[in-house]
Amino acid sequence: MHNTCQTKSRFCDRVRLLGLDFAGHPDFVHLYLEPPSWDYTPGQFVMLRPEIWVQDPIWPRPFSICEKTPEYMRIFVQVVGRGTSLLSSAVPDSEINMWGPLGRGFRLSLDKRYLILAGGMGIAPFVGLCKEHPYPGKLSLIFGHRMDRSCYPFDELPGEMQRQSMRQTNQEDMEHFGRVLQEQIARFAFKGEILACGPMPFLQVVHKHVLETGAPAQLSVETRMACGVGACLGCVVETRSQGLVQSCVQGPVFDAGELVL
Amino acid sequence: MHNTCQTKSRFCDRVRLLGLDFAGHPDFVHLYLEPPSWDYTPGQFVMLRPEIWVQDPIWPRPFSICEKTPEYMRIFVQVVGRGTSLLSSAVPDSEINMWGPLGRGFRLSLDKRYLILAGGMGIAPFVGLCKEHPYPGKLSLIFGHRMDRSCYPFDELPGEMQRQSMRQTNQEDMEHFGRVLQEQIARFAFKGEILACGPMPFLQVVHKHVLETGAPAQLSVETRMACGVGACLGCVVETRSQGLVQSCVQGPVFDAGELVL
Amino acid sequence: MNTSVDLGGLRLKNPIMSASGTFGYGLEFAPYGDLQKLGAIVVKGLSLQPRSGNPPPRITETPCGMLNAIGLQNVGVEKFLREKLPFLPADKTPVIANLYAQGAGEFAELAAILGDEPKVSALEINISCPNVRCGGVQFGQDPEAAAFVTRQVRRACPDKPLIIKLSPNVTDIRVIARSVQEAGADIISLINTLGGMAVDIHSRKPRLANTVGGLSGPAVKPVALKMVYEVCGVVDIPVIGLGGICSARDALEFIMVGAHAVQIGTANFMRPDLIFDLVDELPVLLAELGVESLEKFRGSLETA
Amino acid sequence: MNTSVDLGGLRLKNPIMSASGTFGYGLEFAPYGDLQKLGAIVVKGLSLQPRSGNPPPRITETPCGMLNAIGLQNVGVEKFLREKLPFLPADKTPVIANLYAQGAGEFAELAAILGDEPKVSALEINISCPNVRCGGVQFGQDPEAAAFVTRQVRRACPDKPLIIKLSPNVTDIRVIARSVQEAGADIISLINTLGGMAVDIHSRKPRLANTVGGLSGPAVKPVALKMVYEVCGVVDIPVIGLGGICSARDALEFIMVGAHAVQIGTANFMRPDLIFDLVDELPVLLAELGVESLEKFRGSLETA
Ligand SMILES: Cc1cc2nc3c(=O)[nH]c(=O)nc-3n(C[C@H](O)[C@H](O)[C@H](O)COP(=O)(O)OP(=O)(O)OC[C@H]3O[C@@H](n4cnc5c(N)ncnc54)[C@H](O)[C@@H]3O)c2cc1C
Ligand SMILES: Cc1cc2nc3c(=O)[nH]c(=O)nc-3n(C[C@H](O)[C@H](O)[C@H](O)COP(=O)(O)OP(=O)(O)OC[C@H]3O[C@@H](n4cnc5c(N)ncnc54)[C@H](O)[C@@H]3O)c2cc1C
Ligand SMILES: Cc1cc2nc3c(=O)[nH]c(=O)nc-3n(C[C@H](O)[C@H](O)[C@H](O)COP(=O)(O)O)c2cc1C
Ligand SMILES: Cc1cc2nc3c(=O)[nH]c(=O)nc-3n(C[C@H](O)[C@H](O)[C@H](O)COP(=O)(O)O)c2cc1C
Ligand code: FES
Ligand code: FES
Repeated sequence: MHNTCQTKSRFCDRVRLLGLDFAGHPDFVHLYLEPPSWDYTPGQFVMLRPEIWVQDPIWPRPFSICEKTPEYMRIFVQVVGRGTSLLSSAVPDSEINMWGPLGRGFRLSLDKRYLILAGGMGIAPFVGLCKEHPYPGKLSLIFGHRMDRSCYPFDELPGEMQRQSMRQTNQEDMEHFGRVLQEQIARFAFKGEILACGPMPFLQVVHKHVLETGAPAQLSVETRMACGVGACLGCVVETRSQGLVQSCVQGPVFDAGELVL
Repeated sequence: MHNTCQTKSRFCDRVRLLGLDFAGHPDFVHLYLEPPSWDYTPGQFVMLRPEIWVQDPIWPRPFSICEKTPEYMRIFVQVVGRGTSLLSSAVPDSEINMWGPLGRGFRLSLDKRYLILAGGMGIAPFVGLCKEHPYPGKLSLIFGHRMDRSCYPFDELPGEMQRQSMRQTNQEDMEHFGRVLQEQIARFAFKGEILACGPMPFLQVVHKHVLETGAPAQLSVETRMACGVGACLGCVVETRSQGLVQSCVQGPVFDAGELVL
Repeated sequence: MNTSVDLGGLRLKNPIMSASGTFGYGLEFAPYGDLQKLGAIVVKGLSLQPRSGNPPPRITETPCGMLNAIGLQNVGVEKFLREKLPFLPADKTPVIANLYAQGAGEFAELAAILGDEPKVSALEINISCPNVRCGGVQFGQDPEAAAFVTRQVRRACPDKPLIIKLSPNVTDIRVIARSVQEAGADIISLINTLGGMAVDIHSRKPRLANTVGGLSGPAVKPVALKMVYEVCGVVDIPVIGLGGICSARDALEFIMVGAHAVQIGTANFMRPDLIFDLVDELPVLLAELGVESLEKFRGSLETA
Repeated sequence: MNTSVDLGGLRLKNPIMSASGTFGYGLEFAPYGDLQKLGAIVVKGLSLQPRSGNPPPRITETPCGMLNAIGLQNVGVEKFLREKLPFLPADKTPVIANLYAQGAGEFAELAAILGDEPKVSALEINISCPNVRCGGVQFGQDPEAAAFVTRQVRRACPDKPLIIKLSPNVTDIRVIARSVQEAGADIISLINTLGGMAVDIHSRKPRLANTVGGLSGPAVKPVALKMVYEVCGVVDIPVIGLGGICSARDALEFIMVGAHAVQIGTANFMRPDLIFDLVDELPVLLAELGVESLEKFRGSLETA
């Protein structure tokens, strides 16, 4: 690793950007970073802040750990604003401050069946999960997306999985997708556990239906984060038992029953 | 030109960075930009502000026009701070806002002899001047520099010129250089006109000696500039006849007799 | 899209104005765009006598902003009327004179001179410049003094719209705003610069010869937006918002919290044709937002 | 290089402290550096009872800065003493409690509780938080109220160094500073956040659920530096400077205008090990400047 601050800290590295890979669309990019020394649980995330940002933007940006191999750490980014735009035009070999693995990932047991519900960029944390799972046959995925499927790392998921993708380009599609989610959640219900990640409106639909059916589910939520380490209190979400809690520490993955969305 | 705002303005272009050429040292770089439609007088300058700067740094940066050909406009930059550092790591094909030609350049007549005194980056405005001069034999140059001569565009100046370069690496060298300047100014005095550009301590030495001898001289001064167009009143220098005047409009080249340094 | 606005007697074809001191006398920007496009041109602060301002260095860059201590260098009102005003397209775009004086009497004298000038559409009174030791900031930081100056100027120039420009360096901007409204201001503009300072640890000197200066640019936008929002909530007269505006989006933010118009200051230094582009971009952005008129958008912020 | 400082009874091994609310209870940063390296640890503002704070969104980014309206969410003083303080290296690095209350009586009650705790080295009184409607900002904006709170806390906790943290949202910070010095403050820290606001023209909503918030980060550094400079000129007690400090250079700027120590706030979010690096970089930079001791550098600004 180019430069690591292991002596003074467990988790903060200045890593080199090995390369960028655009998924056929300028707004979707895979960042390949020098792999850190630590291991992670799918659903955990890192904070990234390129050295070159100096003082603007001031905050780092949180990203799910998409995949980690001995060669690289991969982050899948959609350009939505200034920070992601700057990241997508980062220069190979430039240095990025990265700290992690942050938060709580998905609690998994290898003998359980999982129904994975991913909306758009919500697919990111499941890439490593599915590819590293020893029995991908136990995993089913329903993937809703707005842009062409080729923008997302869908096709690289193990063929043994049961995978279904659906594109939503308008309100009608969204409603249809909502019904599919409802049906599938009801059908799967207690056969295993549901894992979900995606934008808030998507999560709210999933949340509603898992609570209705009582199906066990873990949901990963996205909030605005300044620090990622539990210090700024900016990233709070409402929980049933503890009120407002920092999702960077107690989340981003929560039991559906705990969350108030 | 990639994108020009000629319809709405005479002088502000968004030009493409054609390429960068490091002069064998990471702190000295030649920027090659799409050539603008206008012509210029040596000593005039442009303001540069890359699109990617967004809001920080807030100001553009002033640079002498080093050379202009039908293929490119060339700016010679020394990295001294944040803005020049960002410019030196700009990506080819990126877009830079450029306005100019700004200020007053050197008043030249082709039949006159000139003694050019350049300190460090003060060589920049003289590159085009010397290379385009039809009778370079009429030009003499004394060039003082701190870094290795190869960092500067000295060797590319026309061979017909009388050129002398001297390196200063310590206080003693500086004092010696000061004496050389004094001698040369006294010797040249009324044979033609003196043109000078360089850092303030250098200009102050030149100024002192040209005033002493009464030799006609034009000096180019550098001041902090925010706008380059005469609006911010930040760049003022003191003159004998008009008090504080904007050097971006009335300068950067002034008659030595006018300046209070 | 109709983007015209009526600021209590001062009609603008669009809400984009230049901010005083950042647009020279207007003419400096003529090579970069058509001055007639602008909603209004506010010129550099004018005083009775020419002023040479503070010694340099007068400006320094700060994170997302800048400090200035120009000290109100200007050609003086006479020379402005003789050498600058005749060349401005005053019949097409309102020209607004920004006034600086060291006392209420001097303000009144200036206002009387400019009030007689048909090519000047309105007066903006700078009671908030922090860069002049005597006068200046005191007026803007005390509600009584601000009201006093306002009344004097009002009396000296009863016929032209009167803009009072407020200082953000106060505990409660609403108190000052109400005070100048009661004293007869037609329009309020805010914010002027925030007091600030920068130093160089190598030379051990301040970065401005004047030691302290005024902070402007994007860095101050959140402060400006809050103050404009607060003032719009307590006065009935139109408010002009400024402070860090760099884009059509920024401009609409100020209008959404209640401003009638906006001024572009430090952003003019980022690119001399930026203000002209904003005039074009504003209606496009409004259309994108699905807004029918500027009027409808103004003050449309929804708070809980 | 000796970088230790004596803040009127509070001795620090170096002048780098964390700023309240940006460093959690300190423990959050333990994975990223050695807490014992720091000059002092100032923890998140504590209140008598636990507080759940404001609804989200509570933070938003601004040019070179951020706005927050956390609303002083904290575990309450009891839980802090029980669950956080025992795990901090209080014998190696002073732990400073930051106090928030809605009235002077409550402040005194809190001060009495924390004053009895040997592992707390000093109290910092936040009379300047703009995010709580009742109490908070009023104390910090009025010299009488600020003095009143200071006296109450002083009486309740006579034995520990007392830091009063000032609000920048005032017309003249010097008046408040002098007032709290006279009322018995041992140390003054400033600045807290500047009042600010951000809005979203698409949703037409404020970017913070609380509508307004506090601005911090590099954007406010020039404002902070000026106020620290001004306060150092009028008080005799040590001053802790903060506001936008991101580097050793920034820290030395505050010390050069007169501060004894500095706090690192928003910059902790840029990189969780930044504050630890600053502790190492400070003496290196001082040596580069040819300075023999921090003491000699303090207040060494040369003005005309
Ligand atoms: C735990 C976690 C994991 C994430 N994983 C990924 C990932 O794997 N890939 C990916 O592309 N994105 C991911 N995100 C979202 C990503 O952090 C934001 O898209 C990014 O911070 C936006 O930065 P920006 O500067 O481009 O946008 P900005 O200019 O800051 O904002 C643009 C828009 O995005 C919204 N936004 C900004 N930050 C966030 C945020 N933290 N969460 C939600 N919305 C935000 C803003 O409100 C605004 O509407 C994740 C977020 C979290 C909290
Ligand atoms: C008319 C004119 C022509 C110039 N021509 C050239 C040129 O051809 N090539 C070249 O490399 N440089 C030239 N300069 C200087 C160049 O503009 C500065 O080096 C540059 O603006 C520094 O920007 P920065 O962000 O890197 O430095 P900053 O971080 O802003 O400052 C670093 C140091 O440079 C000083 N500085 C900053 N701006 C200026 C300025 N405008 N003038 C003098 N000192 C400054 C600062 O005080 C500081 O000490 C010229 C300046 C002027 C006014
Ligand atoms: C260089 C400079 C000069 C200024 N001169 C004046 C002035 O003469 N009169 C005045 O009322 N305001 C003056 N101002 C303040 C601006 O008009 C404006 O209120 C302030 O800069 C905030 O807006 P901005 O952030 O958009 O620049 C000046 C500002 C700058 C940067
Ligand atoms: C998220 C956040 C929370 C804060 N909470 C507190 C607090 O609880 N008590 C307090 O006195 N100041 C609090 N502050 C103010 C900081 O301590 C500091 O005064 C301010 O942010 C300016 O410094 P900076 O620019 O270095 O951040 C908070 C600031 C931020 C950004
Ligand atoms: S992101 Fe700062 S507490 Fe969670
Ligand atoms: S740089 Fe603005 S007036 Fe000269």
